[in-house]
Amino acid sequence: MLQDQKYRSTLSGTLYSKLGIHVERCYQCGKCSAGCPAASAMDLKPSIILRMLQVENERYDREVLQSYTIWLCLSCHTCSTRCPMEIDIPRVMDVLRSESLRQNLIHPRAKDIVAFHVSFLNTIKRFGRLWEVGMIVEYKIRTRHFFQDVLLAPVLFLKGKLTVVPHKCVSIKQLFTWKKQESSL
Amino acid sequence: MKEFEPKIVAFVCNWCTYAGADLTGTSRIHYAPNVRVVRFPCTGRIDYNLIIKAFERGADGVIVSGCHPNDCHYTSGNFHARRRWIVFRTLLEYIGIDPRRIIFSWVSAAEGAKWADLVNKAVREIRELGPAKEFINMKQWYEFEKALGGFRG
Amino acid sequence: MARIGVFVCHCGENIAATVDCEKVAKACAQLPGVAYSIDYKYMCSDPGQNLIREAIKEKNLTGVVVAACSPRMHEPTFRRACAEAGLNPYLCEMANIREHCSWVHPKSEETTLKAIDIVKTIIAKVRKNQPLYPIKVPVTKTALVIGGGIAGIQAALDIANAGHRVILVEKEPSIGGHMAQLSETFPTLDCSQCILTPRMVEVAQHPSITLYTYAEVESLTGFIGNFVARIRKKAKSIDEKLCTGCGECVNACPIKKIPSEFNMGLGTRPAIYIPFPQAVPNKPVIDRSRCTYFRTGKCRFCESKCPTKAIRFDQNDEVINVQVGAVVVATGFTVLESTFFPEYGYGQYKDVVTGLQFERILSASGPTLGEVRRPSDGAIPKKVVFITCAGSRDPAKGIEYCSKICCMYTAKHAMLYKHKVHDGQAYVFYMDIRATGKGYDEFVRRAIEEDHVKYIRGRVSRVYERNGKIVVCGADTLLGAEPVEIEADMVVLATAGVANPGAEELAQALHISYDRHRFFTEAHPKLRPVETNTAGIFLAGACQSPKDIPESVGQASATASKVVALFSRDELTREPIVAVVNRCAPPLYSTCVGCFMCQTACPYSAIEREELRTRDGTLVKTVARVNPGLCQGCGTCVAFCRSKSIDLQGYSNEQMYAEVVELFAE
Amino acid sequence: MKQLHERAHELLEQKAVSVIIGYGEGTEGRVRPVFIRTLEAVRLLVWDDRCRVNLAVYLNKPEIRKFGFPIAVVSTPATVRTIVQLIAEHQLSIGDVVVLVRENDTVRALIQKEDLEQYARNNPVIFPPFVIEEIELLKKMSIEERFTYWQEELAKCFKCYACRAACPLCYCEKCITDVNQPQWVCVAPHPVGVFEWHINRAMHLAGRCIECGSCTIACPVGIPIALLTIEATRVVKEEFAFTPGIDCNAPSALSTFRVDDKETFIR
Amino acid sequence: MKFGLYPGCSLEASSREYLESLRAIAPKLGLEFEEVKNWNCCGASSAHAIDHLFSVALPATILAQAEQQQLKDLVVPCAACYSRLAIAKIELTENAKVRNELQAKYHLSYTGTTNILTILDVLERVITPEVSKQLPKRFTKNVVCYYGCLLVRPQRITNVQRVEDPQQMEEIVKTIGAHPLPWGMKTECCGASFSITRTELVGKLCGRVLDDAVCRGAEAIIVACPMCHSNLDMRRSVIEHVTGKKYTIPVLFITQVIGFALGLTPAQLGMTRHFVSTESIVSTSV
Repeated sequence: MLQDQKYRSTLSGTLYSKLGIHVERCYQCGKCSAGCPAASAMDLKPSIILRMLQVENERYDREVLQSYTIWLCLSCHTCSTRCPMEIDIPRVMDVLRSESLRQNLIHPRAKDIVAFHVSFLNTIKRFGRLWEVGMIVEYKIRTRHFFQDVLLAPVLFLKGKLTVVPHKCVSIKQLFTWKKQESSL
Repeated sequence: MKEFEPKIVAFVCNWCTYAGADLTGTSRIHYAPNVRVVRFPCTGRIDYNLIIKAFERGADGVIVSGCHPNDCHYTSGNFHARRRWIVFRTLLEYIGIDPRRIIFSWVSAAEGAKWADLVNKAVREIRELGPAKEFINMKQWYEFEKALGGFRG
Repeated sequence: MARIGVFVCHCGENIAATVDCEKVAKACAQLPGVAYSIDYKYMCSDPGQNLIREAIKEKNLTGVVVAACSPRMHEPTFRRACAEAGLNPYLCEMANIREHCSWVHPKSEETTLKAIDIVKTIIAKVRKNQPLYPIKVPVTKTALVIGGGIAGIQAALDIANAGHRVILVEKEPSIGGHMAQLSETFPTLDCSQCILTPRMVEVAQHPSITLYTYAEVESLTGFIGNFVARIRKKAKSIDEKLCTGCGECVNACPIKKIPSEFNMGLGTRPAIYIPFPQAVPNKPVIDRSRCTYFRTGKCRFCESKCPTKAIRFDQNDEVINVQVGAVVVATGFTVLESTFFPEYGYGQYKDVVTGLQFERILSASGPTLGEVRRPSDGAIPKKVVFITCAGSRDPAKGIEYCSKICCMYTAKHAMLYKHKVHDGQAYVFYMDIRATGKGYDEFVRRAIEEDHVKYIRGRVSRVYERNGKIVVCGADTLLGAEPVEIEADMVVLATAGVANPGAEELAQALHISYDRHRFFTEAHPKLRPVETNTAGIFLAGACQSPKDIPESVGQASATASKVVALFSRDELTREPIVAVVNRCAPPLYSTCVGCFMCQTACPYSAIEREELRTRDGTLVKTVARVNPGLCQGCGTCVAFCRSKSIDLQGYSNEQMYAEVVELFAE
Repeated sequence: MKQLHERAHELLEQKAVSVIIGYGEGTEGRVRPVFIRTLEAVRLLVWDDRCRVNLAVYLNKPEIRKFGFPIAVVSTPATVRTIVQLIAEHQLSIGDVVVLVRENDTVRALIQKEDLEQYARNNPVIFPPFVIEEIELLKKMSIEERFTYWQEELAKCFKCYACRAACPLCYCEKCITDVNQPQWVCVAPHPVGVFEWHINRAMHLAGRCIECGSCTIACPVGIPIALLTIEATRVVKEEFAFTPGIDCNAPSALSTFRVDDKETFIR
Repeated sequence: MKFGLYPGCSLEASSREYLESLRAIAPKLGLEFEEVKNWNCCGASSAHAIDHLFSVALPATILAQAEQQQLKDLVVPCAACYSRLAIAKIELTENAKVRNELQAKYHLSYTGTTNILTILDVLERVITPEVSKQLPKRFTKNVVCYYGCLLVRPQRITNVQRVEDPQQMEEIVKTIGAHPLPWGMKTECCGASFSITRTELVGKLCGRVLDDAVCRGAEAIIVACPMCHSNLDMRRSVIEHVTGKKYTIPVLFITQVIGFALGLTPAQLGMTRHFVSTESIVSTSV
């Protein structure tokens, strides 16, 4: 009983109750951190994130949600493929990201990555499919990274890789109930 | 009116549950007195006919308990028993007898508290179920035959 | 009519405080068949026991019920007391009114009534008790030791030195096992072969030890003290009596490039070979699967070179049956398959080797004669990375256990490497250092502090080749899991120790149990660590779980003492709590119809088939028979028998039935 | 039929079998079992849609066994399953029985293990519609309703043991009902005795019943007793993935186990 | 052989040569495609980063549509799309909770009848030894096959036999005359979706891949994922900036090299759309 109570309130509890992911299984071998392609850029290495989740206290949970790491995860599944304890770390990262988003604890340096995701999803929302031009324009407005990649664009156009008019498919707007979350950004 | 006090027979194995119940005693954990323990060498030895006999003669509930899986003193008696109970339970249910009257458990030699808990819960649950009405009819026949001096054992 | 004596114990205040013992005794006196009923302060005390002894004689009792503590406590005491008074001890039973009654209920009328109920049921049981007599079985004082590694050698020598005959069976051409492959041993760094080979020679020369190498145990029947083992002696294609072990044939063999098992594939051997120079027996065998003559029918070079004409191409396997009284299983372990580590590149890169291969590289008798040279190009590696837990503690790969020996041998490897390559650098990736033996942790500390082996706490994610270097990608979890990349010349994997490939078949042949990793299971993890569930079969060494040398040797000596204790008696007596299949008058002979459901149910393979024949020898039917030497008395068979043809002495159908029914008797 | 006669003739003539158990013309248009020992008697054999009773039961009878093996049996799929199960239970050996089955309008003689098993596998149990109905009916009932159902049905039983005699897998020489030390099953046909008999029958046939329905056909008062053993077999099949009567070497489902058998009901 | 086809967004835009080359080789290999009607984006690589249910809902819509069209085998050439669809399929068939939630929220029903295939699964079936014998040209180059992440991982989804050293692509390119080299980077990550947001990181990761390929003596890198392709091809300047080295090795889609062996022109295969010139490799092959 006591344990159930505890589980409900912490991140590791959420992970276990919702997805059956047992972060307690992690024995800190560090194989995930060792193989992670993005580890060098992360502030907390994946195994440290798991350690912090294991502690189950508010401070560490908050630190995890505020970390840069969760946004840097590429979902390349190198870690989970090699994890001796079979922990689905990319999935953990997914959960941490949506939780970070919900609590608005996004790492300042990750704002542009979030902006990218939002632009991406907004484009899909609008057109049903990805329209790179639309997405990149929105991304640039959101991040004010106006000059990034500007040199690439004309070449892309020339090579027929960017289309001026979006492809459209019948609206899938009914899927966009996540709007509430978006508004909190 | 006095509350219904169920009669419960516990069929237990010598090595785990009997020893566990011994530990309950050594730890002086009190529990309901409604239970009578019958000691078997192993859960594998427990004949379903004995359970039937207990019910016919007036038991309201039966506890069957032995070693946890993989802990059997005889390596696999409890696994065999478990298979038997899976079938036996389903058949009783099929024939219309409430399977909740038979409580299966694994209680190890170290689980003195679990034994007390198991007995108390069993008493509480069987009390709620009331006397084993399915067998009342049979009990009468048994009384009748005993009056004629026909029953053995 | 039964004449049962009931003896109610107060156990000081332990029972009497909540149960009215006098009332219990009085109530019991009224029950049918009870001839005598009395309560007393301390039944287990000498005067208490005397009370029972005298009552048996005076009242001519045919059964005794002691209402006291748990039978698990004092049943042997009271049964002995009965036996002393001339009553068959199995006519005495205990009613547990202490642990199951007085200690768990408050003082009340109800508690006393429950106590009476408990005694009553046991009285009902005792009414149906039969006198039982201990089972006596003779003992064949020869031990079979399976496996000629260090554990098997030790067990064989200990048993033989105690004056008993030993048959030692080894499946390889030589005894010695893995220990013979090792370079030095931790924590003392003494040379493995130097301490082992004298023992091997002792085995070969011991008058009480019969050694069968290149042989395997095919089956084992019988029971403790009376086993029959079927041993297949594979054809060595050599007349061992004539062979002098000169080695001419080995030199003559044209096939030379067979990977040597002894050198873990790092060296080669011919088709006719002696596995290693110190082999015992030091005589060659022909590997028929590789021999040109056996494959093509032509060659016979070895035969032409043999000065004593000892080559026998026409030799057949020989199967022998031996009678033994006890079996020691010491079949050891093996290291994990190479394909297990795709991310570590084992099998892909020549310079990624296993720990056992590295032992051969370090060994003075190895392919490099003790110089550390890497397999790919023979260069001396300047940077060596050791990876522990390669396979162990890895549930994703199916091995969640710790292989126990790797931490130590890796420290040894790193240390020996540093001793041999002074300017080399050794790195060890580890998760935990498990060095829990005498002098072990000191040994590891020495590797770190004196030999400057770099220990990095973290698991390696990947090993790959880049520009002729082997890149090891790990992380240092003590530095915030910062990724660490080392460009190494050689990588040594401390691969998991796993059960032998044939472990399952052997266990089935011996009727012993094994766990899901195919390690053999001991009878009790704490109190019977070297026994199996089958009486008379014992376990030594790494076939039970990975072990280091001192542990294997200790266990081997333990099995030897068990065997010697067993052999110290001419006859074994066993508790008669065994199952029996009934026999009755013709034409039925037995109510058993031979469905043999009991046979599959029996955990001890104690149920045999018996052909019942009439006096003139015609077969009536085949029925089950319980081998009392094997039966342990669980009674699982009894509950299965549809026709109730099998019964368990001491917990018979009649006894259990009486006990249950008595609960509800008015 | 002609093919059967030819086959039977051949078997007897070559002395390949001592007796052929088959169906013959009975009274009122029904068929009855016949035991053919002579060439002349072969003409008595009939084989048509009426021939459904499981003749394997006679293989256990000492009166038939005394003729000596091999014995030929005219078989339905259920008979084949029975024989496979009897072989698995060591009551018969391969070669003891020549099993005559109909396959695509030809008569085939099955003797070998593989043939028997293959035939048994290819011809699984098919319940007649009324049995399925009854099973469904019971499935829908509450436990109290089921209790009443069985109380009413079993009240009819007067323990004639026709079910036992008809069951090809009840071959014990001394039945549990005949054991009197202790008296496991009360002799009298009152509710106690009846209940004990039927629960024992069901438990004894759990994982062994090949679902031929002979017991129900034999019951003179029309109790659908096969439902009990069918249920027992269903549990065994569902929980332990074991089907009786298809493997000549299968150990009994109840005398084996798996470490991971389901144990949701155990505390 | 007829297959359903889900092209996905990239194949219509930034990696259109992939789809073009696939469509070009299809008739020659007896392949027929029926496109999923009115398809939407699968959500890779953003949806799962933000909302799990949504990340299942998007592919579920596609799968439901495919099922309606009775497409038994659905080819998904984009590795990212493949991964999302395959994950969604597993979620939908194994996780009743998600299934019910989607049913309730979005009225999506999917019974799990569609098989989801990678491009390699398809090519493996059609490029038989007979086909290989009749090729007008052979692509006799030393190549390295680059799988990246999502064609092999997670193993639970892809069921790849040797997740650390897959061989599927190697087997295919061997049949058209190429010599696949063993190398160490075939399943390393290219940086994928960080192409826009963390270009530096992508540069570093791709740099390692290119470096190893060049060191091993490869003349071309073969890929089957639009993200891998665009990172390795389009981001060349960033890569060169990060590593300080210059790389001229071209990156080709597997469909392009097959098309080449089938005798199609570089233009037909969309090779002109590449940032890194494919001229050398095309002109020197026979």
